[in-house]
Amino acid sequence: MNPQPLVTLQNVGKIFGQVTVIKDVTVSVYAGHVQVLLGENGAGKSTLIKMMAGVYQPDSGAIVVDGAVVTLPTTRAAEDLGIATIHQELNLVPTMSVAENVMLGRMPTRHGMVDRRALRNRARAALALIGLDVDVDTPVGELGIAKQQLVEIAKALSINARILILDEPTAALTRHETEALFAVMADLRRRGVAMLFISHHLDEIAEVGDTVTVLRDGEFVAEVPASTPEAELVRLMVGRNIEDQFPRRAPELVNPAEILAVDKLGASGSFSDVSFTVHAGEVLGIAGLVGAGRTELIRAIAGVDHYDSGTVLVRGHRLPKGNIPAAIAAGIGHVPEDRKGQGLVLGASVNDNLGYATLASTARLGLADFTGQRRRAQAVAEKLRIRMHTIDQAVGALSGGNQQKAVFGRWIIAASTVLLLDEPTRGVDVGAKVEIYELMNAITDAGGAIVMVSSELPEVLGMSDRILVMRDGRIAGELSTAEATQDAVMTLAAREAGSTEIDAIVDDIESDEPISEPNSTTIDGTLAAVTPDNAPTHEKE
Amino acid sequence: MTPMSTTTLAPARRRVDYKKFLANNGALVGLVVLCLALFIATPDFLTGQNLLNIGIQVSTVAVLAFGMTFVIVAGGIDLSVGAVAALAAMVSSWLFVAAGLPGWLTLLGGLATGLLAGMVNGLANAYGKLPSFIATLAMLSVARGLTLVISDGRPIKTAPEVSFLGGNLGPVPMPIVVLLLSAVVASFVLNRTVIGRSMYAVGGNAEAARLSGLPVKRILVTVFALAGLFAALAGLLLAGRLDSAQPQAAAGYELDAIAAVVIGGASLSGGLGKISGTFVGALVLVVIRNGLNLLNVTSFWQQVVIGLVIALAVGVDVLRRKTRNS
Amino acid sequence: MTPMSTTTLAPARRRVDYKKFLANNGALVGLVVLCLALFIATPDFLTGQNLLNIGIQVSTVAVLAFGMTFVIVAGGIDLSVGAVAALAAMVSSWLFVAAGLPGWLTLLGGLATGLLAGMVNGLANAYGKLPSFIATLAMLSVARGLTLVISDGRPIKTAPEVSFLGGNLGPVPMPIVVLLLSAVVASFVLNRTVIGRSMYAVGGNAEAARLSGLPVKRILVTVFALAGLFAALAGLLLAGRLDSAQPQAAAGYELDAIAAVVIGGASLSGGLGKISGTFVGALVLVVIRNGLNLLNVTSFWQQVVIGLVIALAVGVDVLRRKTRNS
Amino acid sequence: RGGGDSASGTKIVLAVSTLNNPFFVELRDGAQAAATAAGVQLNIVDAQNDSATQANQLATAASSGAKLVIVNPVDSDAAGSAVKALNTANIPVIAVDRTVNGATVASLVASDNVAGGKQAAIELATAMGEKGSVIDLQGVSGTSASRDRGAGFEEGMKAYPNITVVAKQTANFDRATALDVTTNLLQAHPDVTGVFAENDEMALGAVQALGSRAGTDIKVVGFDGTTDGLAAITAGTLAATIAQQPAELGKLAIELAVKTLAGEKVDATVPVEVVTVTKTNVGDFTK
Ligand SMILES: Nc1ncnc2c1ncn2[C@@H]1O[C@H](COP(=O)(O)OP(=O)(O)OP(=O)(O)O)[C@@H](O)[C@H]1O
Ligand SMILES: Nc1ncnc2c1ncn2[C@@H]1O[C@H](COP(=O)(O)OP(=O)(O)OP(=O)(O)O)[C@@H](O)[C@H]1O
Ligand SMILES: [Mg+2]
Ligand SMILES: [Mg+2]
Repeated sequence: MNPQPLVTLQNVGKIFGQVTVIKDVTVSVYAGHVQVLLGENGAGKSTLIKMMAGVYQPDSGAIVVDGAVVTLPTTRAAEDLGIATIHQELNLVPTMSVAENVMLGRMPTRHGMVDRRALRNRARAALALIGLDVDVDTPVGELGIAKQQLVEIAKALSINARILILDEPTAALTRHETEALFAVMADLRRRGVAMLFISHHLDEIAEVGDTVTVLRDGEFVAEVPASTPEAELVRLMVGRNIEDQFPRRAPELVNPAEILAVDKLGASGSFSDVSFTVHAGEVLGIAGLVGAGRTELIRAIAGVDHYDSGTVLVRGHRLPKGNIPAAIAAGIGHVPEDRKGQGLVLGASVNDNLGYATLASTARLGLADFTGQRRRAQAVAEKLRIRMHTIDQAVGALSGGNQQKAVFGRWIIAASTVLLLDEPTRGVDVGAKVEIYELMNAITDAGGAIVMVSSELPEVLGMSDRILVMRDGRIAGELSTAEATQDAVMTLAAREAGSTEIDAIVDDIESDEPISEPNSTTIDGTLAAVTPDNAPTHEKE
Repeated sequence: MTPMSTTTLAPARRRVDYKKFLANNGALVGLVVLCLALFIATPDFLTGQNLLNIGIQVSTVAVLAFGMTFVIVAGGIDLSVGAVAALAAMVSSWLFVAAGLPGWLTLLGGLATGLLAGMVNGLANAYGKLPSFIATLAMLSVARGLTLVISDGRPIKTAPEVSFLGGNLGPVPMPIVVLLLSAVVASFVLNRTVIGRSMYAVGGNAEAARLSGLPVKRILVTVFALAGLFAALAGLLLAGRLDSAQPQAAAGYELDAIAAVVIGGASLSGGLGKISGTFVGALVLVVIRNGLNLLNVTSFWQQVVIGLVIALAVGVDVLRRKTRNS
Repeated sequence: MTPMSTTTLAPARRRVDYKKFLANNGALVGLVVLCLALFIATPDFLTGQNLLNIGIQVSTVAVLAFGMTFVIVAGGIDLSVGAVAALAAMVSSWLFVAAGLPGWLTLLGGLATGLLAGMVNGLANAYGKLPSFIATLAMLSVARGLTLVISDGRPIKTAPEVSFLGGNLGPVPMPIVVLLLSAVVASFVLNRTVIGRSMYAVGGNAEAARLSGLPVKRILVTVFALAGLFAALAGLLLAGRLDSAQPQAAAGYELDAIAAVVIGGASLSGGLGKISGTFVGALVLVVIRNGLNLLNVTSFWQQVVIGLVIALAVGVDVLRRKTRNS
Repeated sequence: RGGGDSASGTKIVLAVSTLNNPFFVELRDGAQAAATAAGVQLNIVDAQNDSATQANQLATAASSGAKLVIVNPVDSDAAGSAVKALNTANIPVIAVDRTVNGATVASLVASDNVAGGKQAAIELATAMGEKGSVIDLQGVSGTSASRDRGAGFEEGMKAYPNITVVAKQTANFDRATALDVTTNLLQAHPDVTGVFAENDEMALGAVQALGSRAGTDIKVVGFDGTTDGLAAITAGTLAATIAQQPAELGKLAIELAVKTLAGEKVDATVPVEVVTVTKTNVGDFTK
């Protein structure tokens, strides 16, 4: 590789309040080279790259661009040096169109006016790069997490930068979309663009990376080639060996009770005729392409959305439609897909966020049980190894993965026995994943039942006792662990259709009218039902 | 793939336009219903003259509300518009009577006053980091006070150039001309200019705007400055109609202006709002009052009815949108 | 992990408490500075009698603002508190004079009126999906109108039980007693009860609150109902002090109440706010006015000064927090 | 009681209901002039038409060492308890323009609004030739000024069976509002021949709305006799106004105050005549 790095963070350090988050780390990116940052949740990856992106200024050390020391007071300053960033947390304006979001801050103008044609064309070009086919006039808020992530990526790509920073771009993507992204990265690499790539999917590292910089607790641990075996990488980042990435232990129960029974469940526009049962001690995995309607199904069972037909029974007792408290009382715990929008009150403390589900149930005479809550929260935080300064810290200041753990912890405290998990380990590091999996084991050991929606096939295959595959809102088939393989699942998920057509279908799904519209067809409600804004329309008291 | 996408684009477009339509028009349905009801209730409502009157009467609030739309789209609120309107008009009249400046200069003086007051709001909010509610509440008090100080609590005659704004241009009342012009300008700024689009970004997600390299602070200052400028224009319109600047002019109009914007479909949490919607919102407010006068509803009951109608007008809109507002 | 967390806990705690302290106290620093300035400026400020006056004078706005705090914490806004206060007092007086009910019953009647009006606000917002700004603006107009209808525009004598609220309990003025009691109740509700804690969740992220099983809609109704109840109490206090319910009582007080809450460190975007902060905010507003009267600043300049002082009081707080507010 | 001694000379507090209305501005000026002449320190506080604010200001006055308080109540009943407090603090009180109910005042300097309303009715009726239809522009709903003048006008109109009051609408004592309301009412009642406005500001708004019809086929009568009002009478657009001589009110109030402080006896009520100002006698009022 050529000797002169485009950018070097030279012995940089970062301190928030009194807490050192990055200590004396050096990392360089080279033209045509993909540098991978690896580390546990809270290791400091995002903080590090934010210094390169002009979001934070290092408290010590220097930023060297093309051999010259520079300061990056603003993101604009970084952009001017050809540094583009895809941040971990989506930074889009929900009320603005896809096109405007892609070109935000760089709107093309003709004599002082916004040149709308140029705006649309450039946006379309950028979207084409990653093969995202949506109407560029669609307000971004109406797109799904997956699509939003792709828009975010397109936004960064449209700045043809020399240095591209990608902070967990694949967390919200399914395999198919990830491959599209990697194709683009490979192309950029050929064109000599330097890239800094962050991901918790170890398999992706060897695929796109050249060298890996490993961080732990904000300190540099090692720099190794991307070809390093995963086990070794894990050891480096976690500091210990992780024998089994998917430590599923199904308890041996003699004719286990039927805990959750879903019968002929249907919601017009989302899913239809969905029936399945989950027994004590069982983990049921639900796989499917993005847009298959898994989230809607989960939300309907959890009482978040209303459904049109069918019944949901927990331990034989029928749950009322669209009644979350009743579902929770019956032992259901729901980890939603979008932790920022639906999972957490970012401004509130970790303690409060962990306690919301049990706020009422633990109260005496309407008085909140503070000491008890604190104790429970502390215990769970320890158990999940949530990395924080204090339990009273705003949950929004936690690293992405640790935020996800906080959502999970809420249901541990609520002692939920039926967990509905939608993308439960999105953005969670390997070590934490294993901890979450162990929690799932503990719950099933205790006779609980789990339904897990995941777009990460290895996870589905590794942690499920049974796998349902959904397609277009219907159950396409069921696989036992024995017969379940990537191929088996994919063929079911996308039978009689090549993945591109499936994608087209998904686009159709997402860009069609909301469910609230009378003339909605069977699948066009998918997005509507999932979009937070539209959710309440489903509960017509 | 291609055939697929083409087929899928059609419905997509449909949805977008439909949403646009509603966003654009806010409580339009409510307004239409209201007008229909009045048309049935009294023959005096749907007369050319009365429509002209409504046009004139809506001008002040509407122009104030156009400026307010910028602020609310950008995620702020401006309580000072009424007071700034009064101050601008008073300064203009003072420049004419006391300082004896030529009329057109006093007009500019008034506008400049509004622009300045608005900029102060913006600086206090963007750089002084005061919540816009506080910054503009303070300005409300200061501007009203200064108006009283300048005028010693008495009305002051306006310059003929200002009075002209309240007069007629041939058959057409000037306030209506000014109203339409400023509507065009405002929606042009909001829809077609970079600064206008940036307002949506700042209001919709300030952090994203910042990370995208938008000069958030400068945008905020511009936003409030524009609101001040429109307020000044509204103040001069009002003074022109009365041939005199009143110390208490436009008192409490800020609530009307904000209401017009919100009735027009904007959200106080920012990122949403259209000039056309705001216009509809302002019309709703003025048409109610006009109608109640025509029906000679006693002033006590008037307030009750006004409240109910506002709720209904927006209710209709909400029903149609079926979206959550909290 | 464990060592790390322990080592980091100490400083972390310190930082948090510090933050808490500021959040708790809003513009306290500003208030202290203000009082110091007045103490130096005039010997009449720091006299027992004047402090009592301030206590009495702050009671109405503060009680209104306590109720407003619930609403703003939950992410809403309530423009109707002033009008509801007037309506509640008027209903109470009407029950006494016209319906001839026993005084204590008229007191309850007044409180019930406020509670009811607040519930209507809440239902319109939570179930009718009207933006709280519109729902409560409508209520403002309706309540004021009804007040005039009931009273036919005339003040009505209050029941002795109500007047007692405005009178003295031995040496202590009742308004101060009521003020302190309601402060205790309000902060108890907000800090210790389930409903209170839920308000922060709903204001912080309504969707997340809902998915965690919190009954968001019922919470919102309760929030506005509480605001209405406190408004009614404030209205009765005011009527008690004047021995009569005024048709125009508390007109425009909603702005003062909101200002007090925001000066107290709350954010109009919800999820933030403390009763203690609100109390400080209300005091800032009242102390300024009291001081300016003592200093005999002419009423025109008073408004100018009030505006500046409000900006400064909050500015000091912002400076200390060094956090962005937009 | 708080720091009274600190006051320089004799300190008198004048609590006005509002200074946003030229009428009270002139009242203040009259008082100020008289005070300077008499060499007493006059502190003026403005309640901005809010009874509670006024109660606060009266309480504050007591603690700021005022020797006497002149109050222009926002509302006669509302001022009661606050003035009672001054009574117990034996600080003499003089009421201006409106009386104080439920408390003792050394003297009341006032011009009777009800009587004024009657006079307005008579003047308007004669101007209209004792027949036709009238619009009544009311002040801020629920204020005593609006109540009394309205009542007086109604009372007065009883004497003219051929005159009908076709519309009563509030214009909040505000010129701009009066302009809009009158414009609207003219749509419903194009044939009105008279307008009574409960203050000059509204009367002038009506005149604006009537344009060339003002003073010709539609007669307008106002109330207060403000500078602008009188000017309109000279111009002939305003038929008449009921002048209360606010400056006179203020002046007398101060003179009575000085007497009271000197321990002299003062009359319980000192009436200031409300004068019907028309084109004929307007000269005596425009200085
Ligand atoms: N603004 C902030 N204020 C205080 N602490 C912060 C802030 N941002 C990050 N931190 C802390 O810095 C540490 C590193 O955060 P960072 O987001 O860089 O981790 P990460 O490596 O990106 O984790 P993840 O893989 O979950 O994204 C975390 O402990 C986090 O709590
Ligand atoms: N919170 C959300 N708001 C809006 N759209 C969403 C949301 N979550 C998912 N979507 C999108 O809606 C489409 C269908 O929704 P749904 O999530 O039910 O399908 P899915 O199979 O669960 O896809 P995913 O794997 O993304 O959850 C998907 O493309 C998804 O990206
Ligand atoms: Mg990160
Ligand atoms: Mg999903």
